[in-house]
Amino acid sequence: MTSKTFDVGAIRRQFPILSRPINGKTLHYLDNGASAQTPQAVIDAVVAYETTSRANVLRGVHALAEAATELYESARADVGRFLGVTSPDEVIFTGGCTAAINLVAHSYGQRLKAGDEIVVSELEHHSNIVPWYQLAQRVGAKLVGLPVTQDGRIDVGALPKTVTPRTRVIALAHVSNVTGALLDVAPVVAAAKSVGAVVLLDGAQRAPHGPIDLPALGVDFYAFAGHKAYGPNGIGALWGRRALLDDMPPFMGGGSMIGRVSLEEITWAPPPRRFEAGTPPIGPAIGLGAACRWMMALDWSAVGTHEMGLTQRMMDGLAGIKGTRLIGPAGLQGRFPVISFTLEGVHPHDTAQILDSYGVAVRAGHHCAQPLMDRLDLPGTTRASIAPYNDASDVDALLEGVGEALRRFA
Amino acid sequence: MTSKTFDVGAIRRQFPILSRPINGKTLHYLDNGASAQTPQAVIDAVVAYETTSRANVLRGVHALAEAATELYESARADVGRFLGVTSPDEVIFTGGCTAAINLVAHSYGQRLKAGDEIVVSELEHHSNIVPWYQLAQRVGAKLVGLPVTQDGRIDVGALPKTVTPRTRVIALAHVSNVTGALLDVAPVVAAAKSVGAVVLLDGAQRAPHGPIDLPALGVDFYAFAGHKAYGPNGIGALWGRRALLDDMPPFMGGGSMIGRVSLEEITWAPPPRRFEAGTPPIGPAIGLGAACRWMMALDWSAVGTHEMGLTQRMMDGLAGIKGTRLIGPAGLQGRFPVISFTLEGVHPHDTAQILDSYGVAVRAGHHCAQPLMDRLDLPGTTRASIAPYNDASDVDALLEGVGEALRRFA
Amino acid sequence: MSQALYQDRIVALAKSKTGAGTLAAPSAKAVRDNPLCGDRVTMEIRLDEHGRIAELAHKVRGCALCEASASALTARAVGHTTDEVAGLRREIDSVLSGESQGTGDFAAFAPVAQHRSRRDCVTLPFEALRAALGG
Amino acid sequence: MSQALYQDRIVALAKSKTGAGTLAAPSAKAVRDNPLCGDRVTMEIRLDEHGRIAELAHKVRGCALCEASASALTARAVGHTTDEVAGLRREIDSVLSGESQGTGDFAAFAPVAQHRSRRDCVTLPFEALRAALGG
Ligand SMILES: Cc1ncc(COP(=O)(O)O)c(C=O)c1O
Ligand SMILES: Cc1ncc(COP(=O)(O)O)c(C=O)c1O
Repeated sequence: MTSKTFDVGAIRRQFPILSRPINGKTLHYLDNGASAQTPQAVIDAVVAYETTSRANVLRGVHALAEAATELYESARADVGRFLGVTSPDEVIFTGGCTAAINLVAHSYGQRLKAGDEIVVSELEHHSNIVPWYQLAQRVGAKLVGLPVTQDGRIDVGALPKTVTPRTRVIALAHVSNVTGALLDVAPVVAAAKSVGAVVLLDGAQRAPHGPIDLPALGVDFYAFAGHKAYGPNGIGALWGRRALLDDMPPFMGGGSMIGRVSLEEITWAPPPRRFEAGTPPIGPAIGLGAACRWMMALDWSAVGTHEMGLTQRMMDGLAGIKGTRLIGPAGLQGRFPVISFTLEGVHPHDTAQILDSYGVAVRAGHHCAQPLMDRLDLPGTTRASIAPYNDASDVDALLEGVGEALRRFA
Repeated sequence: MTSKTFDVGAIRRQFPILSRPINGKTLHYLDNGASAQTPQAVIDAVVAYETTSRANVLRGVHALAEAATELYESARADVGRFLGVTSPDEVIFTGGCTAAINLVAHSYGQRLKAGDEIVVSELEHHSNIVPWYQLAQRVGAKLVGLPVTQDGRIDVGALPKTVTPRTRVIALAHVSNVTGALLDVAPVVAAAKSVGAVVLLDGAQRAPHGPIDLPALGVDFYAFAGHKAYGPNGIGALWGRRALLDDMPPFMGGGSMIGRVSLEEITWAPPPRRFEAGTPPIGPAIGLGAACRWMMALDWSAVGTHEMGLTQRMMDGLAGIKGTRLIGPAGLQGRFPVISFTLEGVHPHDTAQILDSYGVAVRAGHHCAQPLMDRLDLPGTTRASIAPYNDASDVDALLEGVGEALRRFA
Repeated sequence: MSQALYQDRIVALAKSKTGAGTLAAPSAKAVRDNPLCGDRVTMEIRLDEHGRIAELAHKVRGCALCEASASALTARAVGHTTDEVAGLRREIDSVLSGESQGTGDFAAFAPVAQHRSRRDCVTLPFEALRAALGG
Repeated sequence: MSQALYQDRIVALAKSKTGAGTLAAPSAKAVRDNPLCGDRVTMEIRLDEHGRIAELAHKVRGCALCEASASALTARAVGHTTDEVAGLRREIDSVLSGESQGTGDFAAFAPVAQHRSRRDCVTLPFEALRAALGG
């Protein structure tokens, strides 16, 4: 599994967990969509902060506080570069992707009024449904679902009849965490522009597959999670268009996000600080910066070829086993390496449990996408999700386990 | 600086940062109130998770997901033990102390109505003011300030005239981050009970000084931050009384906190999951669990003697330098080792900057407590805050720097 | 580990589908979901004049552990009172926590004690039955 | 490092309090806060008929760097137009970013380039003056 510019062995050696037997078995980690593994470079960046520069940021003048602030702000710049944006001040550190979406729903959401409409799709992760549902309940707005095609894509053809003059926000997954389908963003942005709505993309499943060119996408908000993009837990990032952020009220209140505080009146700091209440997740942010640098150092055209080659191998292998059914796009076009499937007569949890006995880690169930399961009338799926460090042996172990699950249960 | 059961050298050796020169100088870290340093045991716990058990929690059946879930839930149990509570399900992991207080203000806060009153004190950290101010604005409630005495204590004597039948929440610092004063909790709880209000304690500055007996305090909510209690950044904990949590609506929306999700109707999971939307800060939570275990292993009566001995040494030393003024309680009674002072004719930032040149890290400014600065009519203070690993050389270096600052500027 | 988890007894219990179906005239019915995995158990019961479970039927949308549990529970619950069913719940809890080996078919679930995340799969039918009994 | 930061020139500038006070008849006034540290600068100016700063007075509640900056700015701003004051701002910014050494008293601030957290202390009086000039 070596190509000219891509050496999977060299990548694997950077991830300490991959060389350890788990329960005595070689680990075949195909649960990257839930949480990716983290390279030594990220661990080192966080440990270096903890052991040489640990201090609170922004408010201190001593040497450690200066060093911590530099590291924290340069992590912000790294995330900005990863997203292709020029102004790091448009990057807000949050506790995760979920927290980032909640921030927009609470803050930008204060503009919404009764009767306004919020468009999500039927394939969204709960993190991109529940905050909007809660907002709709708070202000009396309406949550509208953009349909999903039979092969698990957001049906952008339905935009004209879904988006109305009352639409204020369109919030969609850039890449589906169940089917791997990539959103066709341009028609979404066009539809939003035509009615003056803003577009938020949930990039949780897109970010782990390389740098993003946000200016080219033309969206208004972009959210992603650190732990799915080879960074630590407890960190995510929200990018927002400057002009929007400037006008938005804060979400959480606390230290650092204020101008002046008295019990009678409080004024707010400018973005990004306005949205980072309290001590931020400094170590995790530094780790996310290191993860972005790690990703930016890869040759993503080679990585993409590698990841999609494994995807093809898995899809072909599954197609060759009677009783399997692929959920999601059939080919490699417009999709990322997230592969959902079902086995006839075998519950997804049982599949995952059998795979575990082969050292294969996958996810099974509704993947926090119950509306999609309802739409496709499935109790759940088994999902394999691929990262740069996966190799053919991971795919083959999965195929072997799938065969055994069918033999045992079906 | 060794006592029978307490060996500061042994403690110091557990903190890697303390043995490294910072900018070529020995580090005298007295900025613990802003962020404490972290022992090797905490770093090791997080690195072990990252390199042997990293996976998403709660939703997976594979070996790593099981291991991660065990670690995460046992961290919750550790935090519960640290707080003296028997049910870990009452412990909610949050992004920090600020996030914990915001959670209560948003979730419990939904019960409040126009005209209701929220009592905070004049010495609160902004994190325990701004969320309540925002809540008051949302629902038309009133923010009421409990006064502060000249020596920097919350004036519990003023409770009878501050707490009224409209009071719904009393939110106070357990220990002041500016003056170190310990709150006399019993009269607060009694006053709250008499009108059916709930009491939230902001324990950010109390938690770093050892285990807490929440049942004895009788409060309803307790919040603290991981990074100030020798744990990682990006984590905090909220404890809430079970009966209250059961009735509270969620704060943020996302994965794991739901029952069933459709675009038309969403139901919620029971606590604590209802309040932990999305992937939680798993690694940081595991680190906080380790920090709580680390604290629980110390002999806190010996640590307290040590910390307060250093406090006395610093107060005596400052009293011996002309031009210094102590802000806060004069003695050691009812206080923790947080010492604020001013130097005549020297701005606190200049003091802190000069101290930095002696390797002494302190904080200067308003300490996110602007209402207290206004109340005491100060532009800010210089604050030294002590942890178990501090020793007499730290205090003496500070005193030397204070002398130099006065010589240079006054 | 999973091979041990899915002993032949579990697979056989799941495939037996003891009690699967619906009742013509149930006296009570309850549905219980496991939100983490999306599993769902529907439990219908008919009580006799002494308050004993005369008939029981379940519909399981769930994994083999959940199906096996529903089968095992059916076999043991029919003919029993609410109190006796509570005793069955205590027995399965002690099996799942590793405190006891369990009697009869319940013994098949002993390996689940090693898989914390799967315990709820086994208890879901018990939850649904308790709810149907008005607990 | 801090010894270098607080060169004698900085301390002398701060102590000089050039321009400290208030004006009898200001044509404009502005207050600017640094929310991170709580520093506050109040700037009063009187413009002459050509739009030049005829008189300038400031009140600084801040650190030595802020006081020194207010003194240095007063000395250089009086007699100048809004455009010329903008030029002073560009000069101090280039000193604080380490790109230039600065001329006159501004050179005293060169060591601040090594202390990112203190840069706002120096620019606060500039912000207040810009605000007073209607920027
Ligand atoms: C008393 C007090 N409350 C709340 C906080 C906020 O904690 P954090 O910033 O970690 O959320 C702090 C520390 O900054 C504090 O000292
Ligand atoms: C598409 C998608 N959106 C949002 C999320 C939420 O991310 P997090 O749980 O890290 O906040 C996830 C992952 O769980 C996801 O896959």
